[in-house]
Amino acid sequence: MNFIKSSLSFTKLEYKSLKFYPSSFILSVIKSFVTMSMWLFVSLFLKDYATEALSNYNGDFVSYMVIGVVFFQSASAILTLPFQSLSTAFWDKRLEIYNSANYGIWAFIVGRLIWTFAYNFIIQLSVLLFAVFVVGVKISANISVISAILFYLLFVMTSFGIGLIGASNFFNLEVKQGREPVTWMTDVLARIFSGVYYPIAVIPSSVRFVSYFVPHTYALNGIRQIMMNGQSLFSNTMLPYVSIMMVFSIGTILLGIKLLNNALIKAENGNGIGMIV
Amino acid sequence: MGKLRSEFDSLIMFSKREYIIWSSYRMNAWMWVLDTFFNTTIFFFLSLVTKGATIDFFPYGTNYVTFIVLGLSVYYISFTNLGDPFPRVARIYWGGTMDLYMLSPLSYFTPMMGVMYRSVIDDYPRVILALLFGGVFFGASYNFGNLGLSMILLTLLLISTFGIGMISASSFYLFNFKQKAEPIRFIFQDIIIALTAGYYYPLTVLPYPLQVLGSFIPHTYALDALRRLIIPGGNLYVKVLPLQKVINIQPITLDIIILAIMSVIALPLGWWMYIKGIKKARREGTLTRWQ
Amino acid sequence: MAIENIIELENIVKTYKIKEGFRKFKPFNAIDGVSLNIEKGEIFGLLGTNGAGKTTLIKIMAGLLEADKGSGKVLGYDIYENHKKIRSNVSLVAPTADVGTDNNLTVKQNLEFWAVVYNLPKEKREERIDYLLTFLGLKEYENFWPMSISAGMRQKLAIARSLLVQNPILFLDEPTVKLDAKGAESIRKFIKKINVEFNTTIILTTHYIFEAEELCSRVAIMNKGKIRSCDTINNLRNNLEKYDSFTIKCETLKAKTIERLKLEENIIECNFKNNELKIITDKLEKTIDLTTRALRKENIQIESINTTEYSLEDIFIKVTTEEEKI
Amino acid sequence: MIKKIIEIKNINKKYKGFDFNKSERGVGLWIKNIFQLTSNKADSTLALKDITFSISEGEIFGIYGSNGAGKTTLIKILSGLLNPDSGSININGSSKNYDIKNSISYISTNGWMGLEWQLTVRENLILYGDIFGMKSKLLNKRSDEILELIGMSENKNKNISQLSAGMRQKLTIARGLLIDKPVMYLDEPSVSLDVNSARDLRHIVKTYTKKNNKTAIITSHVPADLAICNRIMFLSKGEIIALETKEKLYEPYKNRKVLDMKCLYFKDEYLEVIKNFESVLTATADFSKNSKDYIEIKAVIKNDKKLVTEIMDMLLDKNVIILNMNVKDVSIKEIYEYYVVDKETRD
Repeated sequence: MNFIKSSLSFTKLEYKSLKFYPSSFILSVIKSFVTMSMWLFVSLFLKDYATEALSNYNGDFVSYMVIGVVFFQSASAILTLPFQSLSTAFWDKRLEIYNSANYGIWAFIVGRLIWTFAYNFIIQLSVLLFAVFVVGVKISANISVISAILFYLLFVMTSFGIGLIGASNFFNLEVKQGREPVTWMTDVLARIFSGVYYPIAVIPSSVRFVSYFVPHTYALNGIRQIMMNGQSLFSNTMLPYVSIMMVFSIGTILLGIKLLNNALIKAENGNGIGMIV
Repeated sequence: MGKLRSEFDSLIMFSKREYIIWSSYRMNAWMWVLDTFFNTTIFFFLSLVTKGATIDFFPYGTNYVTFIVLGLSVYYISFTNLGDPFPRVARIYWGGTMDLYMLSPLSYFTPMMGVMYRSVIDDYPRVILALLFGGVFFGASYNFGNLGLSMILLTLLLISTFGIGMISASSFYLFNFKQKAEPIRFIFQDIIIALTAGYYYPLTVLPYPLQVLGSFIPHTYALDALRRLIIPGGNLYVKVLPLQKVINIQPITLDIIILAIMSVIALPLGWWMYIKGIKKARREGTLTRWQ
Repeated sequence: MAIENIIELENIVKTYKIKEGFRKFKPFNAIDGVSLNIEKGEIFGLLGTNGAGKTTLIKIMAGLLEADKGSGKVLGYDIYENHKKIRSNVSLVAPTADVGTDNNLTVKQNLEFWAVVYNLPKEKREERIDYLLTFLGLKEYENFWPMSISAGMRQKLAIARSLLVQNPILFLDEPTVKLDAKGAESIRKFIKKINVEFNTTIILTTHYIFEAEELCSRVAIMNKGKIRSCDTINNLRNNLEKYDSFTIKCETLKAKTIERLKLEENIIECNFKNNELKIITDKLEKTIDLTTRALRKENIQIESINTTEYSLEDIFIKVTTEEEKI
Repeated sequence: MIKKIIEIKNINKKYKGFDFNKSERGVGLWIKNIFQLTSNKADSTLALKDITFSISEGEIFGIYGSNGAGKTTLIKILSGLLNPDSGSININGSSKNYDIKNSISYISTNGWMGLEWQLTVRENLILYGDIFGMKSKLLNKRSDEILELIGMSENKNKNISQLSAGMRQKLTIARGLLIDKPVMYLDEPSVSLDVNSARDLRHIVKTYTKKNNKTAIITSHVPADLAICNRIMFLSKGEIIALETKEKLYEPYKNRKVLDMKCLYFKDEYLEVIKNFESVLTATADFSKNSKDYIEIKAVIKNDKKLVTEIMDMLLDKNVIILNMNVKDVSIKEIYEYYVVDKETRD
């Protein structure tokens, strides 16, 4: 109970800093619009050639691309969150202060998660709506919103879990700044193999197997099933995706919590959470 | 004369320092090699959606990978020259070294160019890497027939982009943008250029208004000319850019002229604004962070 | 020959705009009519509470900040026209200097870097750096990373950097803040040494009073952007009271000794109660000598002599509180 | 019988992969990549060695030591931010990390001091209270009280960025007082404060602890901070070299005094004469004082009145004018140095 309260107070803090720089919000909104439209143009450029490759997405490369990009963007923001939070707090010499309260750091991370989630959800949703209603990107007429959101949540949870695993390296590998291997690798693999920008069918079969180890593959596929083919969460086509994402999300989150906790304890036994000098 | 010499010496020293620092981040060095590789990979795979059907995006030949590789190269260059000055000035300022540089006999620009070496070391080699990866792994093919012309284009691009970069950097003091985001750079790099530079697609895909907007940035012309020259089967005569349609001379010549004009305007303007900015800061006491 | 003033400021005024919410500014007089002359080769102290305007004044003197009103010359250069000349001829160690040293370069590499930036002739660099490293006792640490040497050392490194070029003026903004007693002491030692060795004019700000007392030939006490008083420490003391007074502690004293003392022309007042002989005089040296001798002649055990000296702290508090009263 | 609130037994702590005296790139501070890490595993610094002591409730406990003596490390261990390699901690009747964190408030005053620059003074306090799960009603009431106490209530709606360094530091202290825990640690409380505010701060701490029967632990370089402590611990190179009440600490210098003189017309050869008195242990004269027209003489002497008189007569014969002459006790800095030397001679 107290934990929720304190994490919410961190959420509030994020909100406050937003009020400090209202511009930053606008900028990030514009940015995500730009990114989306950039890829939109790519797909527009290639769509005439891509109909065959996209036959089982009824040939619409544009909506394939847009949906992929939008959801991938929102997920990758969550992915890097935990490490980012630790890093910033560490260099501001705040991390140790937070840690002087029980579960202080966890409250900090969760608080920021809540914020980032809401923040991204709004932005990416508006981007999607823009794409659909203004640009005229085709999506299925009867999307079950519940299923979409539920599935999206699974996706977010998975990303967060991987993020936590990555954050544990802040102490395990002592990566205090720059890019953190795990999350970076996940991001790269997702970009290449999970079919964000193109169906995995086009990937040469010799390397295609990688796709099956990247959660994003299933997530994005599932999302597209929902958005483009109007599948509901409980239909048979969705069953494999849902179950796999279930496993992924729960697995990564549990593992992440475990690892980060151990890392924190390791740090406390070793050189401490904050700076030595 | 001796003055210039000393400025030059310190530039060399800066590059030395930045190199030492850069090389001490071995991990990052690896990461950026991989990064370049992966970037090219993505677009290679993307080019596969055509299932072998040859893309013919007139007048830039038929090799999409080459098309992309050139796009990436220009992207990397502009990322440094245009995107970097502002954050570097910000870094000097927040790092508290600004006052120290100000108290040295150096000119205003030397330190600012000096600290940019980090990203120069970081990004310029990527251009070669991109070309290399493209050629070796992904079947990009280049036509270095008139290398001289391409080099001229490249230099013009470097100058003009850096000019715009300086303009954005000067806003740090001139308009007192002390935060991460800075409108000029943002509008240029993150909106206009990102959309209309056409790193990944020919300008012709865009709706006409955007094409017009695109004709205000150097990238458009550089990319247009470079692609015509380097991509095999590139056509040198057909006009595609809005301006090319208006003014009736050979496209590449036009591109070069425009780039030259942009360089001549942007760079001096940038430097002038930067000096103005520092003068203003001296008056208002926002020159150094240390209070 | 007359001592030349290396810095001359004539009622300098500097007003900042403090942001008061969106597009609302309120003026704040950081420096409010400061006139100041600093002689060549002295160690000059600027004292004041937090936010008294010490740093702003230093910035103006160093040419990093342009004054709004008033005139001034530093090293004979006008602070408005020739600020570039001034800037390249003064050295400065700011509290942020520690940030200025790059943590990715070793101590030596740092100095080498700055040597070039400060445009030291190639052939001189090596020896100069070596000399400074030994001078500040950093020689054995020359290949260390700044992060792995103590804060005191890092401060020394910053000072070393500022000494690379032998500029006539050295500004030190709170040189010993955040150092432990030992570190601070050694820094102070070096400040003196620098002043003697290179005959550099040193201007330092501090709020450790004893520090100013130990180092400075003259101090200016600042408060709310004004210089309250500026003089040698002794004169500051003397200004507090016209007469000096001293007390001598001793067991007993014959009545007639006191009487005899009272007759002395320089002794304004003289009384003896609970083993303390308190004498107020207008000629301290003479009287104190005379009295001690007199007492010793009568073989009186003197336990302690105390000339009431006003410590800088007293002056400081007095000055600032007076300011509040007004 | 006073309750022992802190009991520490044989604590040892090493910093792994970190060495002040090794030319490593700030190892353990920002190790850049995995390759480097392995190379740093080897070396380690001893931070604390076999620390044993206990603090009773309501005490103000001072820790004095030079940089790198292990003060901060000790504080961190006492706050459950760092676990010792060996030894036992017991704070407020528990040795579990969880309970320890619940029974202390850790006030660090370095860097940004963990203040949130986006927030106003008051909001900072509120946030901090929330982190520690205080009830909102209590929190609001208390934060106003505290702001009142440290005299910052008039600028409670200022932003942190508008505060002076001293103010910020006061605020961190306030934050420490806010979450009202039985023990509070003050790490360098008056480091960047000017004379007046430092004095106020000391007063606040003193009265507050007394009134609410809190225990305070102060690490400091500033002797004045330690003056308010009941007991003082001397740390050097991670070891306790002395832990006593102020009086007891002076024990070894009980029969020693410092003779302190300010003289005019003093010549350095006289110093030799002074040194030759048999009950003078050491004597120094400071001729370097360019700020003063008189010369200071310091001498550590055995405690006998005759000696002082003798010296005086000698100087008077030589026409030296003695402006000041005092026989003082020894100051904490000298004491500390004495103990350090003493320790070194012992081993």
